[in-house]
Amino acid sequence: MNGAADMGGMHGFGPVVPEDNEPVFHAGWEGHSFALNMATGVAGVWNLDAFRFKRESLPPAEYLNLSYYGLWTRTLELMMLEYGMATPAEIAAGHAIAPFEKAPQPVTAAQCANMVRCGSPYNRPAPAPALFKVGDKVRAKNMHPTYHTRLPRYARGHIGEVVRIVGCHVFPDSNSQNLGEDPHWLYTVRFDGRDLWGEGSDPTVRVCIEAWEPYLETP
Amino acid sequence: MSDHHDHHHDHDHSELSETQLRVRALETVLTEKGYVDPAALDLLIETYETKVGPRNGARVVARAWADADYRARLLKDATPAIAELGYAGRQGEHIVALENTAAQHNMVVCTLCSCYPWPVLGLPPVWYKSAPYRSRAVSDPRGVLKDFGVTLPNDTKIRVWDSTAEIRYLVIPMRPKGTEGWSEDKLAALVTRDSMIGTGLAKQP
Amino acid sequence: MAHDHHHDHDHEHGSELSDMQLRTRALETILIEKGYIDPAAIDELIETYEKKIGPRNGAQVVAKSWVDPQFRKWLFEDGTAAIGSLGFGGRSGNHLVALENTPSVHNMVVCTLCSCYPWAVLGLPPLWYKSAPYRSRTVADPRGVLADFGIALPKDTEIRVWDSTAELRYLVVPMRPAGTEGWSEEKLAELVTRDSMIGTGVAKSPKELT
Amino acid sequence: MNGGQDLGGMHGFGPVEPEPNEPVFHAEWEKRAFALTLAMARPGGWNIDMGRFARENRPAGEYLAMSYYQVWFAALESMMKERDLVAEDEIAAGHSLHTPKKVERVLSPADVLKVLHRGGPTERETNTKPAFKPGDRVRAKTINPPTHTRLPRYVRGRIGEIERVIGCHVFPDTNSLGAGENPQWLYTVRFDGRELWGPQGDPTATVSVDAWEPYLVPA
Repeated sequence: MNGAADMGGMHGFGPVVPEDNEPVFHAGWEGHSFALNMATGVAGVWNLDAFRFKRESLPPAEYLNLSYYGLWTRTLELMMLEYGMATPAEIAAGHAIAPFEKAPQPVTAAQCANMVRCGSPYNRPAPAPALFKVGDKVRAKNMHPTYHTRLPRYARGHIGEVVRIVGCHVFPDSNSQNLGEDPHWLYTVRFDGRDLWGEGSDPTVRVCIEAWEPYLETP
Repeated sequence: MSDHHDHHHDHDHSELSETQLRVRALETVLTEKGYVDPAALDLLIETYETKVGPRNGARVVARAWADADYRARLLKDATPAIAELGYAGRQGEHIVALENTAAQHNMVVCTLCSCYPWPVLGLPPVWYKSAPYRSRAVSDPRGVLKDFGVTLPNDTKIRVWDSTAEIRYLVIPMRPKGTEGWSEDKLAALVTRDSMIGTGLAKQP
Repeated sequence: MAHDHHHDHDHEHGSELSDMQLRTRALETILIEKGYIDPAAIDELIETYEKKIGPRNGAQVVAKSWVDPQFRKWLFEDGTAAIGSLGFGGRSGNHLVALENTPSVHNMVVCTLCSCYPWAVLGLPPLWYKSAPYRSRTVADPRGVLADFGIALPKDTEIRVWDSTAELRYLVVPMRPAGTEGWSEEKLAELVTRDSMIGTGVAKSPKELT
Repeated sequence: MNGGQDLGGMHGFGPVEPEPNEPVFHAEWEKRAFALTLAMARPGGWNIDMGRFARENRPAGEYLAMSYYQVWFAALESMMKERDLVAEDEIAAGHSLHTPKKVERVLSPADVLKVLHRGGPTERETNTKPAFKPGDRVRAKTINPPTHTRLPRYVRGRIGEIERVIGCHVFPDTNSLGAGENPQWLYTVRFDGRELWGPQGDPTATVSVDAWEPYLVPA
């Protein structure tokens, strides 16, 4: 979707301001927001792409005015509502309100530690051979889906070069809509900065993105 | 989602009073410094609140419906044709009239700010300046029309005009059936503001 | 203008903190009451990312690549396996790619669409990495972003920006500073800053070690 | 600039919500903010393009969270402060604290209708010839200036057809910076919906923009 999350190339946000000796979390609640999101991820009620889609679907003004973990908490609220894990009344009250069904098995510390150690690989067996090879010129399609996609607006319509075949990976555009993992070949595609930003821009800049095969066409 | 909307509205309200105070402070400073004359401000407000509005555009459309020669002049060069009726000036220096037909429906938007033909339509409504309209009118015009309760035949061509320069567009809606022989005044009553933006149709008799 | 912005930020930050604190606590309470999550799991996760996983992991990888040519070769051929041999991997590190900075090519990593970052080797990302200024400008004006970090590269250095749009995670391997010949891996690792592994910095020079 | 104002094709803002019997202004302060903006243009010495740039030149989250006249008013404040017409301490005090600057001309009630009637025509005489004629296929350039431009992101790189040669008009990209009116030929360019939006585009919809010659190249 063309939402506030798609920030590449936007102007007006000012300089990058690094913080000296930045703590991992800036407040106690941030750590809890982070951990809740990780743990509910382990519970497997939704997938990461669906979570990202919900987050970027927030009205742009809200997305842009929330802090980073504020965005996580807000998204978690919406996901819990959508997936029936809590009611609006419960979220307002800050407690479970009877009657409710208790989950059969809570996410445990051991499961979380295991998730941290093993992660969740995204590569899958390939259903077909890869269409493109390293060195091929490809054009990122001009597409504007209203659903979740990982093809940034700034790359659309531009020609780049395949520099790596990553493998066959879960396709976020489908997975985020709970339509299945629908794995596709994933490529690293390199663009010349001048193609992306115009003639006058820095000639020494190259930008690489990962692009799934359905994002690409032969120019 | 509804709690989110409420939240935002509340937020806006508290900002409003803050803005209200700042506007008053600024007006006082500017008046004290002699940069503005308060009577001129009052006249500006009165002009756009009570004098300039979509009734102007409705008269232009009604004349175009009733007078074939005028219609031809309007579609050829709208600025002087509209000036014949006494409407001209700020935000209407270069007006183009767009004819809606059964085959083609025109809609006007300004994706980049809020450009609008003031002399014929007055100041734009909030929805015209809102992010939902500005974002979707160009990519999903039929969806926007649905927000207004308007459904066009599937084979009607839709033309969206994004006002990126100082050209201002006035849509001439189709004349409703059953209005043969009506006076211009009576016809003008059928011409809504939205029908001249392209988010609506003229009223039926 | 600048003053107004700061005012707004303070205002929002202050009021948002307490609001978010309450809302986060509400969700946690509900999830625990309903039996979805064991409270010990929350503590375990926070401790892991606050204390255990951080840029020292990545620094070990870089230092080893500076002293061990075979490891270096492996690292650039198969980042996931080479880094896994040091015990790092898993969450946000299942598909790792190492990028070699040289005098002619400088690599920088960003996620314009959200905040993808190689947690397994760098821990959680700093605020600036997740901020709108970094996410918007890095792809279009990387030299300007480098200037925000006080870094000016030679005009003819090619800059490669890697936008993490999929589940690949990138680790920049900065250039080894001059004057570190014969140093141990542990000592070398002290030169490797977090920013040098994102590409918004370079490794410290021996002089900077205190 | 690629800022919060460049909204064409963005998702996530929800439906358009027309307000029945909408008043011209929604609060007393809106009237004053509107009239002050119109009345200060002449004494302030800025042009319409500088005004537009002042409105859009802020973080997108700020732009999108403000109401319409809040944006107008914020731009008025910033333009007056930049020109030392008014200082922040004066707005805080609600009174003049410093000596006024000499200004060109204060708008008198007698001039209001004259000024409104005259408006601000942007067409200029030229002895150049337009490079394009109706029917020509043109591509909107890929440009990403951080300064004011009237070429929306959604048409950049896309191919359209010259529909009309409008005339030679003041060029906002330079006029907004105080770098001169620099008049350029202006065209109406029509784009097919699918050319702009890809498979998501409505095949029965076209979009026309008014584009100055420096935005266009032959396709």
